[in-house]
Amino acid sequence: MTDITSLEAAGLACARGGRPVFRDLDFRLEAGEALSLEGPNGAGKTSLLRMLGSYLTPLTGTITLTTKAGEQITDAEERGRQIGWLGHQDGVKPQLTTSETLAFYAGYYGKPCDIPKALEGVGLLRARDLPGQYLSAGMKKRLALARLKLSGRPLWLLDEPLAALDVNAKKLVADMITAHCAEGGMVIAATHESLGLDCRKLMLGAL
Amino acid sequence: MSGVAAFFAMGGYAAFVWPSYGLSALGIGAATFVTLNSYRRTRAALTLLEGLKDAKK
Amino acid sequence: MNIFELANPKRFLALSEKLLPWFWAAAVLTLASGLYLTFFGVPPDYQQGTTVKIMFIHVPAALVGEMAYGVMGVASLLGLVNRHPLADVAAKSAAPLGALFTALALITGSLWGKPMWGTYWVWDARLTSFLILFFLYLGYMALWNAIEDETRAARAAAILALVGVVDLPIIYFSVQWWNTLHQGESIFTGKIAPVFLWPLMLMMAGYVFLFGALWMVRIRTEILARRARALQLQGGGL
Amino acid sequence: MSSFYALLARDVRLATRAGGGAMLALAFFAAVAALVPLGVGADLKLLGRIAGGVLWVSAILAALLSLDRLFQADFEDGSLDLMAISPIGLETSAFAKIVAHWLTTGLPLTLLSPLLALLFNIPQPGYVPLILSLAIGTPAASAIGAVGAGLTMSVRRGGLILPLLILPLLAPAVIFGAGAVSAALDGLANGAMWLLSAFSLAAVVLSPFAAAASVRLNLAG
Repeated sequence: MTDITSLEAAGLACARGGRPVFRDLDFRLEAGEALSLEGPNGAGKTSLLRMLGSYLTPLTGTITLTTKAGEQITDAEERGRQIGWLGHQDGVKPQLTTSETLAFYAGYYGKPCDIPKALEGVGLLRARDLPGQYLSAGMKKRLALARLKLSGRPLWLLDEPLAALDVNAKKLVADMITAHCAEGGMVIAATHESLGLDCRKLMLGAL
Repeated sequence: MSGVAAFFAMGGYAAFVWPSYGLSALGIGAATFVTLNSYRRTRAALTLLEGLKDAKK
Repeated sequence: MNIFELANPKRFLALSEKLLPWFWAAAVLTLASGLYLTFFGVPPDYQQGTTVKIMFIHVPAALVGEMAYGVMGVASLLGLVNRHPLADVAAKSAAPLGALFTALALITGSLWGKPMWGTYWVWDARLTSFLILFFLYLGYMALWNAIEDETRAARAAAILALVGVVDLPIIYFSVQWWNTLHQGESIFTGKIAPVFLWPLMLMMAGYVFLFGALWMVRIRTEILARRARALQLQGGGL
Repeated sequence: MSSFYALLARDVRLATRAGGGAMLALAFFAAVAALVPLGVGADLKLLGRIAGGVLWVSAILAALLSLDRLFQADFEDGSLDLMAISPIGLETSAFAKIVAHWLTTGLPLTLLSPLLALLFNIPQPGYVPLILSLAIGTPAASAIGAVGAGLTMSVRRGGLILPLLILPLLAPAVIFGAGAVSAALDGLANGAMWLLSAFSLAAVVLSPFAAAASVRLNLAG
């Protein structure tokens, strides 16, 4: 799973609606490291994540992933395939039950997995046949975490992962991040509150 | 029919030739006026703003 | 640092400053001489009588209507390929003009058809294609103001324009095919008497210069408007 | 390819479940087809002649109804972000969604059309060309419609301007489709069906790229 050894961002700049958000941003992340993006609202945390996620083209600067074989990936679409994305919304369809949603993502990511075990891993086994529309925000986030885990992607990008979560759900997120880093994965999370584990920090909004 | 009247009669098709020229002139005239006018107004607004900006410096 | 100022339009402003007087002069000259020849130099057509005079403003309007869509397509491609904001402005400025000239082509075309066939609207192949072209313009302009964010609207409209440019020849062909199926009357007998050629050429040149001049002025207006907005944004920050 | 079928199956399931667009399109198609004779009058000979055109236009309009939610729903609940980084990428995902949309709207409309053709008393030779032309033509509506859906994805009430963007582009499909039906009725063999197939094939092959591009620009918003 972990064929990405490092992420290198050089000279990144971003502007929204004509106003500069951040510029000349450089940082490097090694396999097994977690990075927490902090800063006031509008500092560009989500914009940076969406740039790393290949959704947003940076105004200037480059983002490079280096594989174990030393190959440099800069193409946005190719980078996208290395990314596990956890956005504000959780990609849960109201009409599909939790196991149907997870089964779809397993098929869609081409990663066959044992659905009940994955649901149990995020504490959703009881709700396996519950349609998405009846899930609470916390349960939807747990389902999204299960989908993130089964995607088997080395670079996790988490946008406000702790929002709408109760205490033990937050602990679940911290455990998952620690486990992912232990397996050589990388995690970058934009968050207002501490992730509950020691990790590097990157302050944005000091423009 | 005097020369002028004959000219305007357009060989009996006046009801079609003149409206088409008239409407074309109207359309092009309006477009030209709107285009030039909005240019003039935008430039005036810009010089005003730039004046404001210099004053602030 | 502002997205719209990044692509420095100063070069275009300087260039258009020099070109505009020539375009206006050329437009006035060619249109004046064309109109003069049309009304005083050209005998009535043996078939259509004096209604042939409408051809001298119908064909140029149709030409510019179609040309403007091509211009929009090229500008959209440039805007998409190298994300050049000036190209987006050029495409956005060309659309209303293209729509206007296409509308004029439709109006003059139907006024020209009335004496021939007694009805204002003849499902003639060319007129039908212009009607569809007019709707393509409406869709393009509607998409522009439906999307608030400027850069996104530009790119969405560019994609629509490109899809339109690819589909347009197919539309023309299918309308032509459809017209032969129903044997619709055709206004244009195809061959234009040589004596008509000169005024027609002059009028076409006149319409093209006119479009060029109006287009450049609209682009300049858009550039200044965006600069004013940028100043207001920064002004707020001071 | 399993990703392709996973997305296709999910979209078909979503469309056929409550709130999906499938039944809506059929009801709309039947309603319009039933309404036209009320407006035009019950002259069966006239109805027979205009049936091809009327059924074709109302089928295309019915297909457009459920198109504006094609990407917007996924955009709003975050699924689109995941599609953009999926193993098969946006282009193939867009193609899967186009096929799913056709299976849940174009195909049912085609199957319903002979029944509605009864209302119009289409002469016997007209039935097969009608079904065939709709079966070949409706994919073009789903394909080019998907481009419109991508373009209007971030627009509130984008469904209002989608038909304006798409209908002019679909003119050739309506011309060749209805043309094929009337050609069969007049006993002409003018290749309308082949022209329709060419147009539809081009639309289905090219649209995923334009749709994916329009989705990508909205994701970067």
